[in-house]
Amino acid sequence: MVTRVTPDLSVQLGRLHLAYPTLMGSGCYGSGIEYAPFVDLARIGAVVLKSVTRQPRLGNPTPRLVHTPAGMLNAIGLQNPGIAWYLEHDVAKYADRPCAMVGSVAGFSIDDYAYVCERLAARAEIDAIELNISCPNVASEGETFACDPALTAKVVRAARATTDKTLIVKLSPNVTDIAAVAREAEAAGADALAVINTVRGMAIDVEAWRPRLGNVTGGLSGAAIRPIAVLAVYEVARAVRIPIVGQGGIETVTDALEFFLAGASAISIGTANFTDPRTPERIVAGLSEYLQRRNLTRIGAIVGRANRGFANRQEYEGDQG
Amino acid sequence: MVTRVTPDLSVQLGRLHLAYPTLMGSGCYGSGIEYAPFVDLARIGAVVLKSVTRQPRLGNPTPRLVHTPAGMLNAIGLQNPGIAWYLEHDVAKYADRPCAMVGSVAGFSIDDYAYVCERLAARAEIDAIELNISCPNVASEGETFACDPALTAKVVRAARATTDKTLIVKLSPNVTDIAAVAREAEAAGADALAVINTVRGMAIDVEAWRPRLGNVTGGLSGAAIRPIAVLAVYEVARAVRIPIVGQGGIETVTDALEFFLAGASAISIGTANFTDPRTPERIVAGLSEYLQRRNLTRIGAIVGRANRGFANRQEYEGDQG
Amino acid sequence: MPLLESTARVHATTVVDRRELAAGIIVLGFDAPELVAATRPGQYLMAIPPGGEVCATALGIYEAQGTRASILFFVTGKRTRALAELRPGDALTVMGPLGVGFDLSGGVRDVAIVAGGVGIASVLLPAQALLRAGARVQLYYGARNAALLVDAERFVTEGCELLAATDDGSRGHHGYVHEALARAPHAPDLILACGPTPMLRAVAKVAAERRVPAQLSLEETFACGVGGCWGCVVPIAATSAQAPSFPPAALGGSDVVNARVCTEGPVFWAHDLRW
Amino acid sequence: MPLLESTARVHATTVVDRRELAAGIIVLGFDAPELVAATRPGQYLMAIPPGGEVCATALGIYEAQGTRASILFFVTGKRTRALAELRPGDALTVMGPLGVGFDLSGGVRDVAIVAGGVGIASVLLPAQALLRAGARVQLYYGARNAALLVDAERFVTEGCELLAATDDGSRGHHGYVHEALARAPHAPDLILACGPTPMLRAVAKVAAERRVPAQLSLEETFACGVGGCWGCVVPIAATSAQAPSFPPAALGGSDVVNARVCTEGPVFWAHDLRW
Ligand SMILES: Cc1cc2nc3c(=O)[nH]c(=O)nc-3n(C[C@H](O)[C@H](O)[C@H](O)COP(=O)(O)OP(=O)(O)OC[C@H]3O[C@@H](n4cnc5c(N)ncnc54)[C@H](O)[C@@H]3O)c2cc1C
Ligand SMILES: Cc1cc2nc3c(=O)[nH]c(=O)nc-3n(C[C@H](O)[C@H](O)[C@H](O)COP(=O)(O)OP(=O)(O)OC[C@H]3O[C@@H](n4cnc5c(N)ncnc54)[C@H](O)[C@@H]3O)c2cc1C
Ligand SMILES: Cc1cc2nc3c(=O)[nH]c(=O)nc-3n(C[C@H](O)[C@H](O)[C@H](O)COP(=O)(O)O)c2cc1C
Ligand SMILES: Cc1cc2nc3c(=O)[nH]c(=O)nc-3n(C[C@H](O)[C@H](O)[C@H](O)COP(=O)(O)O)c2cc1C
Ligand code: FES
Ligand code: FES
Repeated sequence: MVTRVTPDLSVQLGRLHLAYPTLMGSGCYGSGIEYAPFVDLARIGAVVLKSVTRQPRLGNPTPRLVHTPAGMLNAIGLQNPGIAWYLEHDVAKYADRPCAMVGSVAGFSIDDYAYVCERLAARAEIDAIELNISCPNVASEGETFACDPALTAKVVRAARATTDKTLIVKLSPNVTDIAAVAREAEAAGADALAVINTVRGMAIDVEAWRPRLGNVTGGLSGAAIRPIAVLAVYEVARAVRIPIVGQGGIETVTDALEFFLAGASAISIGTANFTDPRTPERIVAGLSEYLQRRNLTRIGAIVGRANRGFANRQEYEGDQG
Repeated sequence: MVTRVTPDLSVQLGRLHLAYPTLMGSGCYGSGIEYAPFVDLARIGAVVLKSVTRQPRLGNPTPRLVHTPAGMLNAIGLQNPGIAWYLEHDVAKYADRPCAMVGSVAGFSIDDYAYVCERLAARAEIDAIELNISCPNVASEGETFACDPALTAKVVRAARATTDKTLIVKLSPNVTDIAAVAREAEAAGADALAVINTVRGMAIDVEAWRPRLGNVTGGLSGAAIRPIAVLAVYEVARAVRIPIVGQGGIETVTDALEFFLAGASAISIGTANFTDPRTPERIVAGLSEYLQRRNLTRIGAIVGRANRGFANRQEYEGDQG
Repeated sequence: MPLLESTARVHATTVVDRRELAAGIIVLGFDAPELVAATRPGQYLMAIPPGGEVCATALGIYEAQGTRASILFFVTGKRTRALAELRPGDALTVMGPLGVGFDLSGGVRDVAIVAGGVGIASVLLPAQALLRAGARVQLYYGARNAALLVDAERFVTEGCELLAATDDGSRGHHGYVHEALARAPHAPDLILACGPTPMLRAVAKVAAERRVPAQLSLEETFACGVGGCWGCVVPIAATSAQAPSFPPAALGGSDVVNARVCTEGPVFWAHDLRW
Repeated sequence: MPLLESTARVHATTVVDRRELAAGIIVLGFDAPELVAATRPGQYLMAIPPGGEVCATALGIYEAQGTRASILFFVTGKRTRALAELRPGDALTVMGPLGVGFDLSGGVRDVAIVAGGVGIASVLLPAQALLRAGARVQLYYGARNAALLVDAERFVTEGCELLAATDDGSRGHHGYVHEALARAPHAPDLILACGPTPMLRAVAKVAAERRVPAQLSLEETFACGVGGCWGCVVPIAATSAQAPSFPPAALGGSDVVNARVCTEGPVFWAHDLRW
C-alpha cells in the first residue's frame, strides 16, 4: 500500500535547518529583498547574501557582464560597503526574514576572513556563514585561497574559531583536484561545502580588439558549466562526509536532481534566477513530484545515489514501497 | 590608396608551414579521410589525427557521448590499434595527403610517449607531432601529465629528443595555472602549444540513477567552454613566445577571431565539425573578409592584439592603410 | 523583512497584437492592467523570452494605456529573436515596471526629447505625460535612414514637433541627431534622451554647453534587472541623490560610486554621470 | 590520399512537403535526386538543424524515389524541435547517405520486419525492395497506442502484411511487438528490426530461439555521424565481417571489438553483437 505524503524537503547543514533545500547563490540575489516582489521568499531555503569584505570596495569597472553560449561571465569585483557600514545599515533589514539568511564573507588575508566572519556571525539576523574563498574576480589582489589546500585549511580554521554557527566553505573549480581542497576544509572545521563557484573565463570584442569585461577576466556561470559542477560535487562527495550545497547551472528540476544524485544535500540557484525568478519554486515543486512518483518520503533518500559504489554516505535507503 | 589583396592566412608552427591557420582537432576528425566526401581537405591547414598509444586500446564502454547545453561530453578512451598496427596499416594512406597531417601521441609513461613519438615522426607521411598529455578520459590509469608542470617538462624533453619535426604540446585546462605548465613545455623544447584540451565533466541520468557516460566522467567541448579556452590562450600567450593553436568551442569566424586576438597563431576546430562539416571553410572565408575589411594583409597581424599591454609578441603592426 | 516599496510584479500575460514597423523592428502589445496602472514614464520591464534562454531581456515600456501595454524592440540577438516569434494568443511573461523613470516634476514648459534608434521605445510615455501637462515637446529623432524612423508620425499625432535626423540624409537633418539639437535656435528647459551610448554622450555635451539640464536613459548589459547582481553599474557622483548607500569615507578622496543602471537608473541626470 | 569509396555528400536541399502524422511526429520531404540515387535501404543521413545547434542529428531515410527523399521523426528534443519548424520552401542541409544498409542479398522469400516507434522510419525502403523482389513481407509494428502506429496503412498499400502491437491494446496485439513475433506460427527466413534498444534485444532473443538470422538497425548517441569520432560504438564479435581493422593479438583473449554504429553499422547481424 502506497500513501502519497508530501515529501520532506528539509535539510540540515550543520546547525542550520532549512525548510527547503534551495539556496539562492551569493551575488546573484542581492539581499533577497530585491526579489521579494517576484517570489515568495518563504518558499526558498535560504538567501546567501552578497559577499562582504573588511573594507568597502567600489568593485570592477563596467562592463561587468557578458552573455556567452548557455551562460554568462561576470566580474563584479565584490562591490560592497565594507563590514562596518554593512552591520550598521544593512543587517537589521533581515530581522523579520521569511527564510534563512546566510552571510557571505570574502577577504584578502586570513585575518580579514576571521575579522569579518566574527562580526557578521555575531548578529542574530545572520543564520549561517559562507566563506567565499573562491571569487575569481579579485585575483589580481592575491591568490585565490580555494586554489591551495594549505591556505584553505588555514583560513577555514581561523573562521571556525570565531563562531559556532554553520560555516559553509565555497570551493573553486579552477583546480586540478577539488577533492583535496575539500578534505582540508572539512578537517579544518567546515560544516558544509558550496561546490562550485564560477569557472574563470574571458571574452573578446573582435571589433574593438579588447576584452569584453572591464576586469579582463571573469567567472563563467550558467548551464554551460553544469557538467563541470556535477563532476566537482561527485568527487567532493566521495572525499568528505559533510553536506554539500551543489551549484553551477541549475535551471530545472532535472538539473537539480543531477546534483542531489551526485552527492549534494542542497542546491543553490544563481544565474537561472536571471532567466526567470520563478525558477526556485518550480524546482521545489518538481522535487516533490519526483519524490512522490518514486515513493520516496524525503530528499535525503536520493543524495549521492548516482553511483552505488561509494560507501561513506549514509543516505542510501532505496526506493520504498 | 588601398589595394585589396587576398590576405595571407598561412602560419608557421616550428618547421611546419600551413597554408591555412585551421587545424582539425584530434579525435574529432578521424584520419581526415572520413570527412573527404564533405569538405575540400586542400582548403584546411592540417588534420590532427586521432591519438595513438603504444599498445592497442579497446577504449571506454558505451555510452561515450552526451550532449549538454552548448556542448558535449565525450569519453572515448583513446580507442586505437596501437602504434605497430597503425604504422603498418594506417599511415601509408596519408601519402597523397592534400593538407598537413599531424600525428597525435598519447601514453601512460614518459617512455611510452618517446617510443610512439619517435616511430611516428620517422614516417614521411606525418608532417608534425602533437603530444596529447591532457586527455581527461584515461585518468584512472595515471595522473594527467599536463596537470603537473614538472611531469610536463620531462615528457616534452623525452619526446623532443626523438625528432626534429614540429612538436605541438597539448595542454589541459584542468589546472590552476596553465601558464606555469606552458612555460615548462616551452623550456623543454615544444615548438607550439595546443590550448586547450577538454574540460573534465559529468552528467547523470536522473531516472536510472547512474552516470550517463560508461566511463563516469568525460571531457566537455563545444561553445560552452569557449570563454574558458579564450582565457587559457590569453594567459599562455603572455607566458611563452612559441605559437599557440587555440581551440575550444570555435564555431564561427567571430569565435576564431577571439582566439587570434587572445594570442593564438592558429586555431583548431573539433566539435563544430559535428554541427556542420562546412565550418572550416566558412571560417577561412570569414577570416579573409575580416582582414580585407580592416586592410590587413596577413593573419599574423591580429595575433595577440586583444590587449596592447603585452610586450613579448612580435606580431603587432596595427591596422594598415 | 521589509519589502521594497515596489509595485513591480511578475505578470503572466497574453500577446494580443503584433506589428512589424520595419524589417526586424517589432511591437508586441499585451494585456496587463496592473502593469499599466503602476508604470511611470521611462520605466522598463524584463521580458522572459519563450524557450528558457539564459537571461530575461530589458525592454522599455513603449505604450501603457487602459489594460494594454506594449514593447518595441529591434531583433538583434537570440532573445529578441525568440520574442519576435510570438504571435497574438501566445503567452508572454514580463516583470515590471522596473527602475526609476524620467523626473517630469517642476513644471517644465519646453522639452526636447532626443531618441536614437530603439531609444524611441522609452520616450512615448514621457512625451504623452508632458503634452498632457501642456508642455511643448520637440522630438529629435535619429536613425540610420528614413525607414528606421519607426512610428515617427505617431509622435506627431500625439502632438510632438518632429525633428528628424538620418545618417544617410534620407529624411531630415543629414547627420547625427545631437547636431540638430545643438543648432536649435532656443534652448529648451529640459532634455530627455534615450539611445545608444555615443549619442547620449554627445547629447550630454550639448546639454552642458547650452546649460540645459538633461536626463539620460542609459543602456548596460543586464543580468537580474532587479538590483540583485550589481552587474549593470555606471559611475556617478557620490553626491547624487541616486547614489547607492555607501560609506563616504570609503571613497578615499574620489567622489564617484557605481550605481546600478537597473535600479538607481536607468534614467540619470547627465551632470551626475562620471563615465 | 585515397578517398573512401563513398557516395555520401553534403546536399543543400529545399523542403517541399511537410506532414504531421500524429502529434509530434513529422515527415519532411525534400528534393535531393543525387541522395535518392545513392541510397540503399537502411541507410540514414545527418540533418543539420537550422540555427546552428551543437550537433547534426541522425535520421533514417524514410522515402527515396525519383527526386524526392523524406525523413520521419519524433520531436523529442532541441534538434528535432528545430527541424519540426521547417516549412515547405525552407532550406534544409543533409549529409548522406550514410552507414551500411540492410543486407537483402541471398534471395530471401519470407521476411519479418519489426519496427518499434520511430524505427518505422528506417524500414519502408527495405520493405519496398523486398516486395519488388517478390518476397513476402510481414510488418510487426509496435507503438504505445494506435494513434502512434503512424503510416501503418501506407505499408499495407505497399503490400506488407501488418501485425500491429500496442502497449495499451488499442490496436492489434496488447503488449510488446516481439511477443507477436515469438508467437508467429512459422518462422520467417530473415528478420529485420529497427526500434528502441530494449525491443532490439528482445527481438534478438526471439530470433536466436527460433534460429532465424536477424539484422538489427541500432541507435546510439552520435556526434560526427561519419566515422571520425569513435563516439557511437557497440561491442561486436572480432570475427564479424563488420569488425573494424584491429590487431587480433591486442584483444588478450577477448573476441570483442568496438564497432562504430554510424559507419560499420547502423545495421548489424544480431549474432555478431556482444552488448
Ligand atoms: C533599460 C533598458 C531598456 C531597453 N529597452 C529596449 C527597448 O525598448 N527595445 C530594444 O530593442 N532594446 C532595448 N534595450 C536593449 C535590449 O535589452 C538588448 O538589446 C537586448 O537584450 C538584446 O538581446 P538579444 O539577446 O536579442 O541580443 P544580444 O544577443 O544580447 O545581442 C545584442 C547585441 O550584441 C551583439 N552580440 C551578441 N552576441 C555577440 C557576440 N558573441 N559577439 C559579438 N557581438 C555580439 C549583437 O550583434 C547585438 O547587436 C534596453 C536595454 C536596457 C538596459
Ligand atoms: C542511425 C540512426 C537513425 C535514426 N533515425 C531516426 C529517425 O528516422 N527518426 C527519429 O525520430 N529519430 C531517429 N534517430 C534518433 C535521433 O537521432 C535522435 O532521437 C535525435 O537526435 C533526437 O535529437 P533531439 O535533439 O531532438 O533530442 P535530444 O535532445 O537528443 O533528446 C533525445 C532524448 O533524450 C532525452 N533528453 C535530452 N536531453 C536530456 C537531458 N538533459 N536529461 C534527460 N534526458 C534528456 C529527451 O527526453 C529525448 O527523449 C536515429 C538515430 C540513429 C543513431
Ligand atoms: C553576477 C554574479 C555575481 C556573483 N557574485 C558572487 C559573490 O559575491 N560571492 C560568491 O561567493 N559567489 C558569487 N557568484 C557565484 C554564484 O553564487 C554561483 O556560485 C555561481 O554563479 C554558479 O552557480 P549558477 O550557475 O547557478 O549561477 C556570482 C555569480 C554571478 C553570476
Ligand atoms: C569526441 C572527441 C574526441 C576527442 N579525442 C581526442 C583525442 O583523441 N586526442 C586529443 O588530443 N584530443 C581529443 N579531443 C579534444 C579535441 O581535439 C579538442 O581539443 C577539444 O574538443 C576542444 O575543441 P572543440 O570545442 O572545438 O571540440 C576530442 C574531442 C572530442 C569532442
Ligand atoms: S542587472 Fe543586476 S543589478 Fe542591475
Ligand atoms: S558518431 Fe562519430 S564515429 Fe560514429
